[in-house]
Amino acid sequence: MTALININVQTQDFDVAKEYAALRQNNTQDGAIVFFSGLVRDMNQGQDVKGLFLEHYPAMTEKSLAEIVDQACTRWPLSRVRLIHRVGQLHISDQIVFVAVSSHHREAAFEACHFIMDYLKNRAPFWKKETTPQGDTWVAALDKDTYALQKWDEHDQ
Amino acid sequence: MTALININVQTQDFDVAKEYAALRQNNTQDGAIVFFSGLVRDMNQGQDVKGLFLEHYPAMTEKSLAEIVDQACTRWPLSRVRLIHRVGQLHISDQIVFVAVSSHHREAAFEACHFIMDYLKNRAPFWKKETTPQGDTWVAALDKDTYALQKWDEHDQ
Amino acid sequence: MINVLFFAQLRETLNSQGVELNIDTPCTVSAIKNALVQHNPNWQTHLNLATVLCAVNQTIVDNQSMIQDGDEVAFFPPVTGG
Amino acid sequence: MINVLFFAQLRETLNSQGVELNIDTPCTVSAIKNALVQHNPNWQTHLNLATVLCAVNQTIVDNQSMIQDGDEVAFFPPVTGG
Repeated sequence: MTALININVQTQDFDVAKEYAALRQNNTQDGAIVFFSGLVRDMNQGQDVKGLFLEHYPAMTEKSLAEIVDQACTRWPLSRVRLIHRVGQLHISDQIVFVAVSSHHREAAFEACHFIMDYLKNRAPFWKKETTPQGDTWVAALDKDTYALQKWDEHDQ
Repeated sequence: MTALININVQTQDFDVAKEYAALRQNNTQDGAIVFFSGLVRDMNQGQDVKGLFLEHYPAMTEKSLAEIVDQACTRWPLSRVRLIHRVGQLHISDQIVFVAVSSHHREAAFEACHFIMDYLKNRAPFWKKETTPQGDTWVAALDKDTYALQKWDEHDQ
Repeated sequence: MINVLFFAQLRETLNSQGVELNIDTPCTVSAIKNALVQHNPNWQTHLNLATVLCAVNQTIVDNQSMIQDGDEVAFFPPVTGG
Repeated sequence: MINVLFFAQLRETLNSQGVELNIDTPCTVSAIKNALVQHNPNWQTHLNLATVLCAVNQTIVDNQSMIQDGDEVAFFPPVTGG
Protein backbone atom coordinates (compact mmCIF):
# COMPACT_ATOMS: atom_id res chain seq x y z
CA MET A 1 0.00 0.00 0.00
CA THR A 2 1.30 3.46 -0.87
CA ALA A 3 0.29 6.03 1.70
CA LEU A 4 -0.70 9.58 0.82
CA ILE A 5 1.81 11.68 2.76
CA ASN A 6 1.63 15.40 3.36
CA ILE A 7 4.22 17.20 5.51
CA ASN A 8 4.55 20.91 6.25
CA VAL A 9 6.86 23.03 8.38
CA GLN A 10 5.32 26.46 8.74
CA THR A 11 5.04 29.56 10.92
CA GLN A 12 1.26 29.88 10.53
CA ASP A 13 -1.31 28.06 12.63
CA PHE A 14 -3.25 25.05 11.31
CA ASP A 15 -6.92 24.08 11.36
CA VAL A 16 -7.50 20.63 12.82
CA ALA A 17 -11.07 20.48 11.48
CA LYS A 18 -9.83 21.10 7.92
CA GLU A 19 -7.09 18.49 8.30
CA TYR A 20 -9.51 15.91 9.71
CA ALA A 21 -11.95 16.56 6.86
CA ALA A 22 -9.14 16.04 4.33
CA LEU A 23 -8.28 12.66 5.89
CA ARG A 24 -11.91 11.54 5.57
CA GLN A 25 -12.54 12.91 2.07
CA ASN A 26 -13.13 10.20 -0.54
CA ASN A 27 -11.92 7.70 2.01
CA THR A 28 -14.30 4.76 2.36
CA GLN A 29 -11.70 2.10 3.10
CA ASP A 30 -10.34 3.40 6.41
CA GLY A 31 -11.92 2.53 9.75
CA ALA A 32 -9.53 4.40 12.01
CA ILE A 33 -8.08 7.89 12.28
CA VAL A 34 -5.74 8.74 15.16
CA PHE A 35 -4.34 12.18 15.65
CA PHE A 36 -2.00 13.88 18.04
CA SER A 37 -1.96 17.57 18.70
CA GLY A 38 0.85 19.19 20.71
CA LEU A 39 0.19 22.47 22.52
CA VAL A 40 2.29 25.08 24.35
CA ARG A 41 1.87 24.51 28.11
CA ASP A 42 1.98 27.31 30.68
CA MET A 43 4.40 25.27 32.80
CA ASN A 44 7.35 23.16 31.69
CA GLN A 45 10.03 21.41 33.71
CA GLY A 46 8.85 23.33 36.76
CA GLN A 47 9.01 26.82 35.23
CA ASP A 48 6.29 29.31 34.33
CA VAL A 49 6.25 29.71 30.57
CA LYS A 50 4.99 32.84 28.75
CA GLY A 51 5.69 31.59 25.25
CA LEU A 52 8.41 29.99 23.20
CA PHE A 53 10.45 30.36 20.05
CA LEU A 54 10.92 27.32 17.84
CA GLU A 55 14.19 27.29 15.93
CA HIS A 56 14.88 24.66 13.27
CA TYR A 57 17.42 23.64 10.63
CA PRO A 58 15.43 24.45 7.50
CA ALA A 59 17.44 22.37 5.02
CA MET A 60 17.06 19.30 7.20
CA THR A 61 13.65 19.59 8.85
CA GLU A 62 11.27 18.31 6.18
CA LYS A 63 13.77 15.67 5.09
CA SER A 64 14.02 14.23 8.60
CA LEU A 65 10.23 14.30 9.05
CA ALA A 66 9.79 12.52 5.70
CA GLU A 67 12.24 9.81 6.79
CA ILE A 68 10.32 9.25 10.04
CA VAL A 69 6.99 9.01 8.22
CA ASP A 70 8.50 6.64 5.65
CA GLN A 71 9.69 4.38 8.46
CA ALA A 72 6.17 4.34 9.91
CA CYS A 73 4.74 3.46 6.48
CA THR A 74 7.16 0.54 6.24
CA ARG A 75 6.11 -0.83 9.63
CA TRP A 76 2.33 -0.36 9.40
CA PRO A 77 -0.23 -0.41 6.57
CA LEU A 78 -1.19 3.27 6.51
CA SER A 79 -3.44 5.03 4.02
CA ARG A 80 -2.81 8.69 4.79
CA VAL A 81 -0.36 10.58 6.99
CA ARG A 82 -0.54 14.30 7.71
CA LEU A 83 2.19 16.07 9.65
CA ILE A 84 2.44 19.78 10.41
CA HIS A 85 5.10 21.34 12.65
CA ARG A 86 5.19 25.03 13.39
CA VAL A 87 8.33 27.15 13.84
CA GLY A 88 8.92 30.70 15.08
CA GLN A 89 7.23 32.55 17.94
CA LEU A 90 4.42 30.71 19.76
CA HIS A 91 2.24 31.58 22.75
CA ILE A 92 0.51 29.69 25.58
CA SER A 93 -2.06 27.15 24.29
CA ASP A 94 -0.88 27.56 20.69
CA GLN A 95 -0.82 24.46 18.54
CA ILE A 96 2.77 23.31 17.88
CA VAL A 97 2.50 20.02 16.05
CA PHE A 98 -0.14 17.85 14.42
CA VAL A 99 0.24 14.21 13.39
CA ALA A 100 -2.73 12.37 11.90
CA VAL A 101 -2.79 8.85 10.53
CA SER A 102 -5.59 6.94 8.85
CA SER A 103 -5.61 3.19 8.37
CA HIS A 104 -8.00 0.31 7.85
CA HIS A 105 -7.65 -0.71 11.50
CA ARG A 106 -7.09 1.08 14.79
CA GLU A 107 -3.97 -0.76 15.96
CA ALA A 108 -1.88 0.45 13.00
CA ALA A 109 -3.22 4.00 13.31
CA PHE A 110 -2.51 4.23 17.06
CA GLU A 111 0.96 2.75 16.84
CA ALA A 112 2.09 4.69 13.78
CA CYS A 113 0.92 8.04 15.19
CA HIS A 114 2.70 7.34 18.49
CA PHE A 115 5.84 6.13 16.67
CA ILE A 116 6.01 9.28 14.53
CA MET A 117 5.74 11.54 17.59
CA ASP A 118 8.37 9.56 19.53
CA TYR A 119 10.85 9.76 16.65
CA LEU A 120 10.06 13.40 15.90
CA LYS A 121 10.89 14.23 19.54
CA ASN A 122 14.32 12.58 19.20
CA ARG A 123 15.36 13.08 15.58
CA ALA A 124 13.79 16.13 13.96
CA PRO A 125 15.96 19.29 14.19
CA PHE A 126 13.71 21.58 16.24
CA TRP A 127 14.77 23.45 19.38
CA LYS A 128 12.53 25.30 21.81
CA LYS A 129 13.59 28.43 23.65
CA GLU A 130 11.08 29.37 26.33
CA THR A 131 10.25 32.82 27.64
CA THR A 132 10.06 32.67 31.44
CA PRO A 133 10.06 35.27 34.26
CA GLN A 134 13.77 34.37 34.69
CA GLY A 135 14.51 35.15 31.04
CA ASP A 136 14.77 33.08 27.87
CA THR A 137 16.00 29.53 28.37
CA TRP A 138 16.61 26.64 26.02
CA VAL A 139 14.45 23.63 26.80
CA ALA A 140 16.51 20.66 28.00
CA ALA A 141 16.08 17.35 26.20
CA LEU A 142 14.54 14.74 28.50
CA ASP A 143 15.79 11.21 29.09
CA LYS A 144 12.18 9.97 28.99
CA ASP A 145 11.96 11.04 25.34
CA THR A 146 15.00 8.91 24.54
CA TYR A 147 13.61 5.97 26.53
CA ALA A 148 10.33 6.34 24.62
CA LEU A 149 12.09 4.96 21.53
CA GLN A 150 12.88 1.68 23.26
CA LYS A 151 9.32 0.43 22.91
CA TRP A 152 9.77 0.47 19.13
CA ASP A 153 12.97 -1.60 19.28
CA GLU A 154 11.36 -4.24 21.47
CA HIS A 155 8.32 -4.21 19.22
CA ASP A 156 8.10 -7.64 17.59
CA GLN A 157 6.23 -6.47 14.51
CA MET B 1 -5.95 14.89 39.51
CA THR B 2 -9.67 14.69 38.77
CA ALA B 3 -10.36 14.43 35.09
CA LEU B 4 -13.27 16.17 33.37
CA ILE B 5 -15.20 13.29 31.81
CA ASN B 6 -17.98 13.57 29.26
CA ILE B 7 -19.60 10.48 27.73
CA ASN B 8 -22.50 10.25 25.30
CA VAL B 9 -24.29 7.43 23.49
CA GLN B 10 -26.38 8.93 20.72
CA THR B 11 -27.96 8.36 17.32
CA GLN B 12 -26.90 11.75 15.91
CA ASP B 13 -23.54 12.51 14.32
CA PHE B 14 -20.84 14.46 16.16
CA ASP B 15 -18.58 17.36 15.18
CA VAL B 16 -14.90 16.61 15.78
CA ALA B 17 -13.94 20.28 15.41
CA LYS B 18 -16.35 21.27 18.18
CA GLU B 19 -15.12 18.48 20.44
CA TYR B 20 -11.49 19.39 19.82
CA ALA B 21 -12.21 23.05 20.59
CA ALA B 22 -13.89 22.03 23.87
CA LEU B 23 -10.81 20.06 24.91
CA ARG B 24 -8.58 23.10 24.29
CA GLN B 25 -10.87 25.70 25.85
CA ASN B 26 -9.45 27.30 29.02
CA ASN B 27 -6.81 24.60 29.00
CA THR B 28 -3.33 26.02 29.38
CA GLN B 29 -1.83 23.13 31.34
CA ASP B 30 -2.12 20.33 28.76
CA GLY B 31 0.56 19.71 26.15
CA ALA B 32 -1.01 16.73 24.43
CA ILE B 33 -4.36 15.81 22.91
CA VAL B 34 -4.82 12.41 21.29
CA PHE B 35 -8.01 11.40 19.61
CA PHE B 36 -9.35 8.36 17.87
CA SER B 37 -12.18 8.43 15.37
CA GLY B 38 -13.79 5.21 14.13
CA LEU B 39 -15.51 5.18 10.73
CA VAL B 40 -17.76 2.76 8.81
CA ARG B 41 -15.60 0.98 6.21
CA ASP B 42 -16.92 -0.16 2.82
CA MET B 43 -15.31 -3.57 3.33
CA ASN B 44 -15.15 -5.66 6.50
CA GLN B 45 -13.94 -9.20 7.07
CA GLY B 46 -13.82 -9.67 3.28
CA GLN B 47 -17.38 -8.52 2.56
CA ASP B 48 -18.74 -5.48 0.76
CA VAL B 49 -20.60 -3.34 3.27
CA LYS B 50 -23.41 -0.91 2.41
CA GLY B 51 -24.08 0.26 5.94
CA LEU B 52 -24.65 -1.07 9.41
CA PHE B 53 -27.04 -1.01 12.33
CA LEU B 54 -25.61 -0.56 15.81
CA GLU B 55 -27.62 -2.27 18.55
CA HIS B 56 -26.78 -1.70 22.20
CA TYR B 57 -28.00 -2.49 25.72
CA PRO B 58 -29.17 0.96 26.79
CA ALA B 59 -29.24 0.38 30.55
CA MET B 60 -25.64 -0.85 30.48
CA THR B 61 -23.91 1.13 27.76
CA GLU B 62 -23.01 4.39 29.47
CA LYS B 63 -22.25 2.57 32.72
CA SER B 64 -19.71 0.29 31.02
CA LEU B 65 -18.12 3.20 29.15
CA ALA B 66 -17.83 5.18 32.40
CA GLU B 67 -16.11 2.22 34.06
CA ILE B 68 -13.58 1.96 31.23
CA VAL B 69 -12.82 5.69 31.35
CA ASP B 70 -12.49 5.55 35.15
CA GLN B 71 -9.95 2.74 34.80
CA ALA B 72 -7.96 4.86 32.34
CA CYS B 73 -8.05 7.81 34.75
CA THR B 74 -6.67 5.58 37.51
CA ARG B 75 -3.76 4.43 35.36
CA TRP B 76 -2.76 7.72 33.75
CA PRO B 77 -2.85 11.41 34.81
CA LEU B 78 -5.56 12.68 32.45
CA SER B 79 -7.13 16.14 32.41
CA ARG B 80 -10.10 15.64 30.09
CA VAL B 81 -11.73 12.64 28.44
CA ARG B 82 -14.45 12.86 25.81
CA LEU B 83 -16.20 9.75 24.50
CA ILE B 84 -19.06 9.58 22.01
CA HIS B 85 -20.48 6.35 20.58
CA ARG B 86 -23.28 6.34 18.04
CA VAL B 87 -26.06 3.75 17.81
CA GLY B 88 -28.74 3.00 15.20
CA GLN B 89 -28.45 3.09 11.40
CA LEU B 90 -25.10 4.19 9.95
CA HIS B 91 -23.76 4.49 6.40
CA ILE B 92 -20.38 4.13 4.68
CA SER B 93 -17.79 6.64 5.98
CA ASP B 94 -20.05 7.68 8.86
CA GLN B 95 -18.39 8.42 12.17
CA ILE B 96 -19.09 5.67 14.73
CA VAL B 97 -17.00 6.48 17.76
CA PHE B 98 -14.84 9.29 19.09
CA VAL B 99 -12.40 9.10 22.00
CA ALA B 100 -10.31 12.14 22.90
CA VAL B 101 -7.93 12.51 25.81
CA SER B 102 -5.93 15.50 26.95
CA SER B 103 -3.02 15.32 29.35
CA HIS B 104 0.09 17.25 30.34
CA HIS B 105 2.26 14.83 28.36
CA ARG B 106 1.90 12.76 25.21
CA GLU B 107 2.68 9.31 26.61
CA ALA B 108 -0.33 9.35 28.97
CA ALA B 109 -2.62 10.73 26.26
CA PHE B 110 -1.58 8.12 23.67
CA GLU B 111 -1.80 5.18 26.04
CA ALA B 112 -5.08 6.17 27.68
CA CYS B 113 -6.83 6.77 24.34
CA HIS B 114 -5.61 3.42 23.02
CA PHE B 115 -6.58 1.65 26.27
CA ILE B 116 -10.11 3.08 26.19
CA MET B 117 -10.64 1.91 22.59
CA ASP B 118 -9.24 -1.57 23.31
CA TYR B 119 -11.54 -2.04 26.31
CA LEU B 120 -14.54 -0.52 24.55
CA LYS B 121 -14.08 -3.09 21.76
CA ASN B 122 -14.19 -5.95 24.27
CA ARG B 123 -16.48 -4.79 27.08
CA ALA B 124 -19.03 -2.22 25.96
CA PRO B 125 -22.40 -3.74 24.91
CA PHE B 126 -22.58 -2.72 21.25
CA TRP B 127 -23.27 -5.09 18.35
CA LYS B 128 -22.94 -4.32 14.64
CA LYS B 129 -25.20 -5.82 12.01
CA GLU B 130 -23.92 -5.08 8.52
CA THR B 131 -25.91 -4.68 5.34
CA THR B 132 -24.18 -6.60 2.55
CA PRO B 133 -25.20 -7.83 -0.94
CA GLN B 134 -25.71 -11.25 0.72
CA GLY B 135 -28.13 -9.78 3.27
CA ASP B 136 -27.78 -8.52 6.82
CA THR B 137 -25.13 -10.25 8.91
CA TRP B 138 -23.93 -9.84 12.48
CA VAL B 139 -20.27 -8.83 12.68
CA ALA B 140 -18.15 -11.55 14.25
CA ALA B 141 -15.98 -10.62 17.22
CA LEU B 142 -12.29 -10.93 16.37
CA ASP B 143 -9.62 -12.72 18.37
CA LYS B 144 -7.24 -9.86 17.67
CA ASP B 145 -9.50 -7.53 19.68
CA THR B 146 -9.25 -9.88 22.66
CA TYR B 147 -5.47 -10.16 22.24
CA ALA B 148 -5.28 -6.35 22.12
CA LEU B 149 -6.08 -6.31 25.86
CA GLN B 150 -2.98 -8.31 26.69
CA LYS B 151 -0.69 -5.33 26.20
CA TRP B 152 -2.41 -3.63 29.15
CA ASP B 153 -1.89 -6.62 31.45
CA GLU B 154 1.80 -6.83 30.62
CA HIS B 155 2.07 -3.08 31.01
CA ASP B 156 4.32 -2.41 33.98
CA GLN B 157 2.83 0.94 34.88
CA MET C 1 -38.47 -12.77 40.15
CA ILE C 2 -35.58 -12.37 37.70
CA ASN C 3 -35.73 -10.23 34.57
CA VAL C 4 -33.76 -11.96 31.78
CA LEU C 5 -32.76 -10.09 28.58
CA PHE C 6 -31.22 -11.22 25.29
CA PHE C 7 -29.38 -9.02 22.81
CA ALA C 8 -28.22 -9.00 19.19
CA GLN C 9 -27.67 -12.33 17.42
CA LEU C 10 -28.70 -14.27 20.55
CA ARG C 11 -32.01 -12.37 20.68
CA GLU C 12 -32.64 -13.31 17.03
CA THR C 13 -31.58 -16.94 17.40
CA LEU C 14 -33.75 -17.50 20.49
CA ASN C 15 -36.47 -15.37 18.93
CA SER C 16 -36.96 -13.68 22.30
CA GLN C 17 -36.20 -10.27 23.75
CA GLY C 18 -36.24 -11.81 27.19
CA VAL C 19 -38.32 -13.61 29.81
CA GLU C 20 -39.31 -13.26 33.43
CA LEU C 21 -38.24 -16.15 35.58
CA ASN C 22 -39.50 -17.29 38.99
CA ILE C 23 -36.78 -19.30 40.63
CA ASP C 24 -35.32 -19.84 44.06
CA THR C 25 -32.74 -17.15 44.77
CA PRO C 26 -29.90 -16.67 45.41
CA CYS C 27 -28.60 -18.93 42.65
CA THR C 28 -25.74 -18.91 40.14
CA VAL C 29 -25.74 -17.69 36.54
CA SER C 30 -25.37 -21.35 35.53
CA ALA C 31 -28.57 -22.20 37.43
CA ILE C 32 -30.41 -19.46 35.51
CA LYS C 33 -29.19 -20.94 32.22
CA ASN C 34 -30.39 -24.40 33.30
CA ALA C 35 -33.80 -23.02 34.23
CA LEU C 36 -34.07 -21.30 30.83
CA VAL C 37 -33.13 -24.51 29.02
CA GLN C 38 -35.71 -26.49 31.02
CA HIS C 39 -38.41 -24.18 29.67
CA ASN C 40 -36.95 -24.11 26.14
CA PRO C 41 -34.84 -27.22 25.41
CA ASN C 42 -33.82 -25.90 21.97
CA TRP C 43 -32.06 -22.93 23.64
CA GLN C 44 -29.45 -25.22 25.15
CA THR C 45 -26.79 -25.05 22.40
CA HIS C 46 -27.07 -21.30 22.06
CA LEU C 47 -27.03 -20.38 25.76
CA ASN C 48 -24.21 -22.77 26.60
CA LEU C 49 -21.83 -21.42 23.95
CA ALA C 50 -18.56 -20.54 25.67
CA THR C 51 -18.62 -17.15 23.94
CA VAL C 52 -21.97 -16.05 25.41
CA LEU C 53 -21.49 -13.23 27.93
CA CYS C 54 -23.64 -12.52 30.96
CA ALA C 55 -24.20 -9.17 32.68
CA VAL C 56 -25.93 -8.95 36.06
CA ASN C 57 -27.33 -5.51 36.81
CA GLN C 58 -25.37 -4.22 33.81
CA THR C 59 -21.97 -5.55 34.87
CA ILE C 60 -20.30 -8.48 33.10
CA VAL C 61 -19.90 -11.49 35.42
CA ASP C 62 -18.94 -15.17 35.14
CA ASN C 63 -21.09 -18.32 35.40
CA GLN C 64 -20.42 -18.75 39.12
CA SER C 65 -21.73 -15.30 40.09
CA MET C 66 -24.71 -15.19 42.40
CA ILE C 67 -28.08 -13.81 41.35
CA GLN C 68 -30.46 -12.16 43.82
CA ASP C 69 -34.22 -11.75 43.50
CA GLY C 70 -34.98 -8.64 41.41
CA ASP C 71 -31.71 -8.72 39.47
CA GLU C 72 -31.56 -7.93 35.75
CA VAL C 73 -29.68 -10.71 33.97
CA ALA C 74 -28.63 -10.17 30.34
CA PHE C 75 -27.13 -12.70 27.93
CA PHE C 76 -25.44 -11.61 24.71
CA PRO C 77 -22.77 -12.56 22.16
CA PRO C 78 -19.26 -11.04 22.17
CA VAL C 79 -19.51 -7.29 21.67
CA THR C 80 -18.53 -5.65 18.36
CA GLY C 81 -18.76 -1.89 18.89
CA GLY C 82 -16.12 0.74 18.27
CA MET D 1 35.76 23.10 1.34
CA ILE D 2 33.34 22.12 4.11
CA ASN D 3 30.39 24.23 5.20
CA VAL D 4 29.95 23.92 8.98
CA LEU D 5 26.73 25.08 10.72
CA PHE D 6 25.75 25.47 14.38
CA PHE D 7 22.20 25.58 15.78
CA ALA D 8 20.29 26.60 18.89
CA GLN D 9 22.15 26.71 22.21
CA LEU D 10 25.39 25.60 20.56
CA ARG D 11 25.15 28.49 18.07
CA GLU D 12 24.71 30.92 20.98
CA THR D 13 27.47 29.40 23.14
CA LEU D 14 30.00 29.41 20.27
CA ASN D 15 28.66 32.79 19.16
CA SER D 16 28.80 31.55 15.56
CA GLN D 17 26.25 30.54 12.96
CA GLY D 18 28.94 28.50 11.23
CA VAL D 19 32.28 28.57 9.45
CA GLU D 20 33.83 27.43 6.19
CA LEU D 21 36.67 25.00 6.63
CA ASN D 22 39.46 24.04 4.23
CA ILE D 23 40.73 20.62 5.23
CA ASP D 24 41.97 17.48 3.56
CA THR D 25 39.01 15.29 2.66
CA PRO D 26 37.78 12.65 3.10
CA CYS D 27 38.06 12.80 6.87
CA THR D 28 35.92 11.84 9.88
CA VAL D 29 33.46 13.98 11.86
CA SER D 30 35.96 13.77 14.73
CA ALA D 31 38.65 15.26 12.50
CA ILE D 32 36.33 18.17 11.67
CA LYS D 33 35.78 18.78 15.38
CA ASN D 34 39.55 18.76 15.97
CA ALA D 35 40.10 21.24 13.16
CA LEU D 36 37.40 23.54 14.60
CA VAL D 37 38.97 23.36 18.06
CA GLN D 38 42.41 24.15 16.60
CA HIS D 39 41.00 27.40 15.22
CA ASN D 40 39.00 28.14 18.39
CA PRO D 41 40.46 26.43 21.47
CA ASN D 42 37.60 27.66 23.68
CA TRP D 43 35.11 25.63 21.58
CA GLN D 44 36.61 22.34 22.78
CA THR D 45 34.34 21.70 25.80
CA HIS D 46 31.19 22.57 23.88
CA LEU D 47 31.89 20.62 20.69
CA ASN D 48 33.12 17.53 22.52
CA LEU D 49 30.02 17.18 24.72
CA ALA D 50 28.70 13.64 24.31
CA THR D 51 25.21 15.06 23.72
CA VAL D 52 26.18 17.16 20.68
CA LEU D 53 24.69 15.73 17.50
CA CYS D 54 26.15 15.93 14.01
CA ALA D 55 24.28 15.87 10.69
CA VAL D 56 26.12 15.46 7.39
CA ASN D 57 24.11 16.64 4.41
CA GLN D 58 21.05 16.81 6.71
CA THR D 59 21.28 13.28 8.04
CA ILE D 60 22.34 12.50 11.62
CA VAL D 61 25.62 10.53 11.70
CA ASP D 62 28.19 9.44 14.29
CA ASN D 63 31.73 10.68 14.92
CA GLN D 64 33.31 8.03 12.69
CA SER D 65 31.32 9.01 9.58
CA MET D 66 33.36 10.22 6.61
CA ILE D 67 33.07 13.75 5.27
CA GLN D 68 33.63 14.57 1.57
CA ASP D 69 34.61 17.88 0.04
CA GLY D 70 31.52 20.03 -0.40
CA ASP D 71 29.52 18.41 2.41
CA GLU D 72 27.32 20.41 4.76
CA VAL D 73 28.19 19.50 8.36
CA ALA D 74 25.88 20.68 11.17
CA PHE D 75 26.43 20.45 14.92
CA PHE D 76 23.59 20.95 17.38
CA PRO D 77 22.31 20.03 20.86
CA PRO D 78 19.67 17.31 21.45
CA VAL D 79 16.45 18.26 19.67
CA THR D 80 13.40 19.45 21.61
CA GLY D 81 10.59 19.82 19.08
CA GLY D 82 7.13 18.29 19.17
